[in-house]
Amino acid sequence: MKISAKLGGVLLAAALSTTAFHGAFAQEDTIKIGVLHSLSGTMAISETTLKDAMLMLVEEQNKKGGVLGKQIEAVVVDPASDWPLFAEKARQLISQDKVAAVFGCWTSSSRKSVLPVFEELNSILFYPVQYEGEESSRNIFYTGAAPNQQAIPAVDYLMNTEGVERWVLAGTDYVYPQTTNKILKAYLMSKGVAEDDIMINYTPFGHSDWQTIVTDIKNFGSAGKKTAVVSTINGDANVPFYKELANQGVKAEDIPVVAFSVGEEELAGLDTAPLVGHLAAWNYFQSVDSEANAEFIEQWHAFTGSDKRVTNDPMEAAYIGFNAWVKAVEAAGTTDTDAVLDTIIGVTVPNLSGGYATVMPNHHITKPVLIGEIQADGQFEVVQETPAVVGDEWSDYLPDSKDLIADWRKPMECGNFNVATGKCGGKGS
Amino acid sequence: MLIRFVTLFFLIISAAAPSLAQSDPKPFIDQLADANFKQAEEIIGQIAATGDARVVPALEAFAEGDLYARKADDVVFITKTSGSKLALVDPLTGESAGEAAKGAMTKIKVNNNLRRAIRDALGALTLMSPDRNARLQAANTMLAAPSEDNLELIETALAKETDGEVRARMEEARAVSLLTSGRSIEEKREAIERIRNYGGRDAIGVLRGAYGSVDASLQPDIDKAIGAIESEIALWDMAQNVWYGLSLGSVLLLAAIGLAITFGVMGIINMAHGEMVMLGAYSTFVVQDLIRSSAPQLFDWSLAIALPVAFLVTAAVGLAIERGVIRFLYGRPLETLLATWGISLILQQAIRSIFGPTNQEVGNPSWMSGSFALGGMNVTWNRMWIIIFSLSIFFALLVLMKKSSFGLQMRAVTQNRRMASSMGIRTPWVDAFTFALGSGIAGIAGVALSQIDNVSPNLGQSYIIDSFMVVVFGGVGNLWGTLVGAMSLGVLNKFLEPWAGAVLGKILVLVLIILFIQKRPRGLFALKGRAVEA
Amino acid sequence: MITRFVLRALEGKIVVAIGVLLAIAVLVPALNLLVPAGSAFHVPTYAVSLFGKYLCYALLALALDLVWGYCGILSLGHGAFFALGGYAMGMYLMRQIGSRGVYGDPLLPDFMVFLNWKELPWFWYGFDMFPFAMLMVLVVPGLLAFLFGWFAFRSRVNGVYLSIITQAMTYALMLAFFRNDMGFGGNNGLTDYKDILGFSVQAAGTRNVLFALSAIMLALCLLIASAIARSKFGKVLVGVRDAESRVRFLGFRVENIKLFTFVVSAMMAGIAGALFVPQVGIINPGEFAPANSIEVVVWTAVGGRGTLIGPIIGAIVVNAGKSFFTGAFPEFWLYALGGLFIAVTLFLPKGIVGTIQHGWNARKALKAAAEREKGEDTDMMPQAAE
Amino acid sequence: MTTVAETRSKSLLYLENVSVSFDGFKALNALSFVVEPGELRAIIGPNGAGKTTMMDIITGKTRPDTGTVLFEDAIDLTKRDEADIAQLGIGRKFQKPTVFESHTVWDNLELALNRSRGVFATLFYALTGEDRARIEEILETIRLTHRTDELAANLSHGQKQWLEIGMLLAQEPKLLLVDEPVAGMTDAETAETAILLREIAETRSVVVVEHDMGFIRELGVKVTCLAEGAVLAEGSIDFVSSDPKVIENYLGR
Repeated sequence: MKISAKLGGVLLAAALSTTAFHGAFAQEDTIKIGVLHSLSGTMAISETTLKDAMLMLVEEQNKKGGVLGKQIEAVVVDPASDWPLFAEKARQLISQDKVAAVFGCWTSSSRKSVLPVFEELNSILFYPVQYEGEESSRNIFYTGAAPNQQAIPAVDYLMNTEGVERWVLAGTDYVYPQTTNKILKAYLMSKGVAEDDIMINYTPFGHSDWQTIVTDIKNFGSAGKKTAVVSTINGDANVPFYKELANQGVKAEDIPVVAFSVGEEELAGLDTAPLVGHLAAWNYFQSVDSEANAEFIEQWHAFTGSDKRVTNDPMEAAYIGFNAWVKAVEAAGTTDTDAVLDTIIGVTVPNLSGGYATVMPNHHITKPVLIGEIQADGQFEVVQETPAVVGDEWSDYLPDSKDLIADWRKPMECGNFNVATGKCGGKGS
Repeated sequence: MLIRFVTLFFLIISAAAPSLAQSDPKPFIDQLADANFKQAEEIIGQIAATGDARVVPALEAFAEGDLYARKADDVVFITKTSGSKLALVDPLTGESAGEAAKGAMTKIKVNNNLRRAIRDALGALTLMSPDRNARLQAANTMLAAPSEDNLELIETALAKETDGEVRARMEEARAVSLLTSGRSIEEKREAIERIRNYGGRDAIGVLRGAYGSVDASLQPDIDKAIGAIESEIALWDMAQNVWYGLSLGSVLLLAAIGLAITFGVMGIINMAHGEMVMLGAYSTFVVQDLIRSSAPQLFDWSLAIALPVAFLVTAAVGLAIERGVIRFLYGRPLETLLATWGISLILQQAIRSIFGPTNQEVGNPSWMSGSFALGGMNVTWNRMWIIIFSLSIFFALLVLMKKSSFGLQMRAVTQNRRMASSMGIRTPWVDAFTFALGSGIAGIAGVALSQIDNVSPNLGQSYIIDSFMVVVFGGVGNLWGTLVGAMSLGVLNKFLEPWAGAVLGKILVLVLIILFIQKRPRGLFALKGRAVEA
Repeated sequence: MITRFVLRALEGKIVVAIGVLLAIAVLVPALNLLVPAGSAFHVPTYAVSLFGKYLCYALLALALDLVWGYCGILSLGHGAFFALGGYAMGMYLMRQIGSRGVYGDPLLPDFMVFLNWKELPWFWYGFDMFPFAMLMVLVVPGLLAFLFGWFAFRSRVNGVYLSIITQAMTYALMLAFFRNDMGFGGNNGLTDYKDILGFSVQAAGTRNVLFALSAIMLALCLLIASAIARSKFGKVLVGVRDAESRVRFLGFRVENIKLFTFVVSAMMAGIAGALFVPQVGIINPGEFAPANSIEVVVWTAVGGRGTLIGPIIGAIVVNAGKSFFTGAFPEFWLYALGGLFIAVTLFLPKGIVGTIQHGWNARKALKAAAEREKGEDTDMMPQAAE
Repeated sequence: MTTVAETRSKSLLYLENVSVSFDGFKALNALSFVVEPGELRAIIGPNGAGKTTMMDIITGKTRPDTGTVLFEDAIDLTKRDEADIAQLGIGRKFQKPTVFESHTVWDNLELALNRSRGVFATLFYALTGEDRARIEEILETIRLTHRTDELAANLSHGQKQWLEIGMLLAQEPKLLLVDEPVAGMTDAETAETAILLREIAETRSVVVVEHDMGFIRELGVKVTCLAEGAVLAEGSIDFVSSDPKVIENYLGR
């Protein structure tokens, strides 16, 4: 008998606990937003910073009087790098804490896991990380870079400025690198690069023994043609990769490595002196010289209470996303999802590199592409900056998506409109 | 600095060579002030063309990114940061030109291309420097960038050169440049021979590059040379693979050896082992941080200092864990799994709360950085030290276990607790210290691993599984098993990687371990009689 | 014979537990659908899925308890069977999307389209048929368990060695499923499901049905497990756990006994996975992570191994705790969780239920003793029982 | 004087030139040993004489390097594994009493009963009247009727020894190997056990390994003395214990 009572009791407890607690500080006069970043588990290393950045942005906004005259309240939860938990937490934030919008996710897996939740419960997610594209949801705004806002300009730079003819596409074996490399390969070959001048290599997550691969790269590079590495290696594996590069004496002058997932944050774990000249492509660098950025960095250092803490591209993406949301809400005069979805398209807010970011109908934003070289102090020096580029959700270099576009304005309101068939709903057939 | 002036003096004399045009580089240097990358590249060419060796420091500074232009008048200076200001030095004479606020100067940006251009230019300019290393450097640059134009210069230098090694390098440089020049077939044939002798993949690159341009009668020689070099390389690659395997094995050994005690000898399924390694790595970070801030000159000693610190820290934590939790769980190995799992969660989160979740920078001391060539093999110093290090830990531990009285007591207790205690051994303390020892060694391993991997709260997690694999594969409770297990897994992995790829390779290794355990259910070196049972 | 086999299962606690499960199978959906959202008794839809998830975990823990608690095989790879069951279901759900994927490809799931695969890999065939998929939910984990166990038990791998190679198994599978070339969607896994048997997976109705199913399945498996545990076979299992060689010398084929149990348990885990996927809306290689399997062990231990009810309670308590703490103290919940594990191992070595039972038995013994002493005057008994 | 062939054909258990060694150490050295049907045999010998190893070989736990091991002159035991051999009708009692501590006395016996041991047979097994009777009978024999529902864990050392013997009886073996049955028993218990074993021996062959000479005397049966893995002497207790080699090797002066 006892047992059964316990079992029932536990279920009940669970029900209450999850409701009770959040009920606790749900005051009426605040507007709530959700912050959905892993604070534990493998992704905490990258995502915790974004959680702090969001809290800072909220604080700053509240100093300016919040939004719609109400204070903003951030509800922070920890999905613990566990994808199903992301979905659960998203559901909880929306249907229970009644948040107006959610800012979060890092990996594509986490985004894919919450996407159905946001569409079902009709809420808004701002996704601040560069990703493989090939997606456009009515309820998600992609404020990070799409491949055409990062990968392709970087390759162009190497091709034109450094005269690279031979390419190593090295990545962690998951969807973002796979897709990006597919796009890049198609792009390079369209530029007349021979198939055997492209070497593609995949490694497992958190790969830490790079001896063989770095040697392979060196050998591949010793064929007399100018060679470069395009790295889509995922966060954790980068430090050992660069350490191995440095130790095996791969110099940027000989074989430059351009990375899409290595920012100030990752370099913080490295002695960059031997890496000077290796590149990264982002839409923002901490070293960018602009008032907005200076102010932002100052706030950041003040907020974290340490001027060692660096800023990085996803933080800028979060900054843009948050401000865009605030502006849209002000314009709509309400936090109601549909209203905001309407007003936010076309909203333009300053970015941190001295320009402006506009939210496009495909729920991606305009971004300048910056190519930076690693400096001895762990910062990047911008060696090339493009004018703002519109994020291309459906890559033009993948056969199945080149005909697709997304436009969430009325009357089209479609995430996968096929310009060839003139129908909404993918390539059809 | 002195050397540099001597260099200048010497080079002014040598620069009198007729082939080199004479003109004042100063205007060119000042042109850099408002040049974009493309223009800058040309200007560097012109500067080098002056052959005026006084520009060497300027170019070096440019490559370092220390070349600034004064906003007011676009005059270019070599700068050094002195506090908030910049100390200005005349690019040619090297005389001090006062100071300027950072705001008043604009940095002359440099990118990979310019660095490359500068390197080549310097090559040409320092080929006759009295500093042997400078000459060797220059010869290497020329070897890397074959060009007909350098040919005469190299030969002039060769004529003067006395140092054997530099000479050889210059000969090779001459050979590669000669191959693409208009020289006679005989000379080229010698050149091919020389290139073949110095070998290596670059040589193949050069030969292939020249293949089309040379006289048809030479092509057979080139083919022969390439063939010879390739067979040579194949052998060296094999050796290289073994080496990589051993170095991976030594990492596995490091990760596993502490576990070989806490799990292997004591039978505690110690899920917090990885966190001990992590703590070791973080102690290294803390030590280095202190050194950086207080005594930078000691940096090369940081690891030596970190070792005892890491050992003590982790051993202390281990002791606390054993006294606080594990001692209540002897004879219940599965409970130890749960408890230590809980402990590992707590330790991870604790580190996150204290140091933040992001990677911490642990620098490589100079003797741990870079690499050296061993024949056709490239050996990185850090890997070599780690192999040596892991082996020495292993044997030290072996001696401790087999020879010392503590080791004796340890084995006595783990084999027959009750008898040992009845023989007056204070078993609780032996347990405590054994666990502390295991943890401490994990900590030391952390110091070494901090040199090649992330120092982040997840560090431990990435090693725990491999560690268990190694210990079980080697045979629980047998140190030798752990050594052989680690090394063979390492080598196996490295031989699978090239043809299976890193991911598939790892999977195959795991499958092989599973199958192997079927054949030998007690691991490689099965322990007679008592073995850990769960 | 079968009926006796089943009837034997129905012992006090089990009956109650099954009763409770069936009750909530009805009650929770009722409270969700019938009670107006305003009312204090209303169960929000998200909570329904949440409890559904707990129940799946509970079933997984139950499956583990059968091999660990009764047969003494500590599997650190049970997450693998769970995940495989999940993938089988996930593949069915993917095929159901049909041409509603973003690319509108009638046959290929989206991830195949944009990695521009041309045709469906062979192992995806048949998964558009629900019965086949359900069959696979049982067969795939069962088969893996059979092959694995066949070798391992025959060559008498046991103790930590077995535990570690089960871990190796799930780890290898994780790496394999992370590979995009495997054709299971790489690390993104399978997601964005539309409907199951024609009902939208998002619909509250479907969620409630799935919840009810989870509860009923759990009840059913509990029944089976208990029937096994109480049969002579169950006694042999415990024998194997406590004195394997004695069982051998009594003439039992220990390897077959283990194999049977392992396979049954793996299938239960597969069912759990299959019910889990539509409720959480995603399956990805993360489920294979060794850490997950270890957590299952932890739930089981917390609840009390070898008690059948224990693992169920353990799984629910720990996960409810996790849900609560990750929301309430995102920064500190790991301390709480870690602390819980340590506390349980130190203070409740038998787990929650185990400890209660122990107390129960102790009191019975006391009672018996009292009886022997106080021979005839039984009127003392009630007090003694209190 | 009977020929080898005859002894063999009459024998229940027949070992010839059995040798086995564990990394160097010769545990059994060309051991030959015969047990006839219905015989009660005692084996003595110093530690390391190979007594337990011999039992391991008979029960299939260890495989001999060389030599023949025949059961009923037909079945080659070296080819079978423990389960097989147990089902053939060879029961074994360990030195350290091993019973299922978390089961009741009754359940212990029920598990041991010589019934079909397949997975499904046991799954759907139900206690029949005759089985019940059999178990009760055994309980009588091993003097544990009064503790039927007790957990085996709560039995005294001696009682555990008996329970284990009882389990062997339930197995209905043709041959019973008993390893040090009276180790750690009170004198009373020892005497009881002696009687018990003799009772048992009436219906089947029993081989007892024991150190306790007093106990051996009580049994009063043919004794085999092993040393260094081979038979040292064989015969009545008085004959053996007067044998100089035995005194030298085992009893000591």
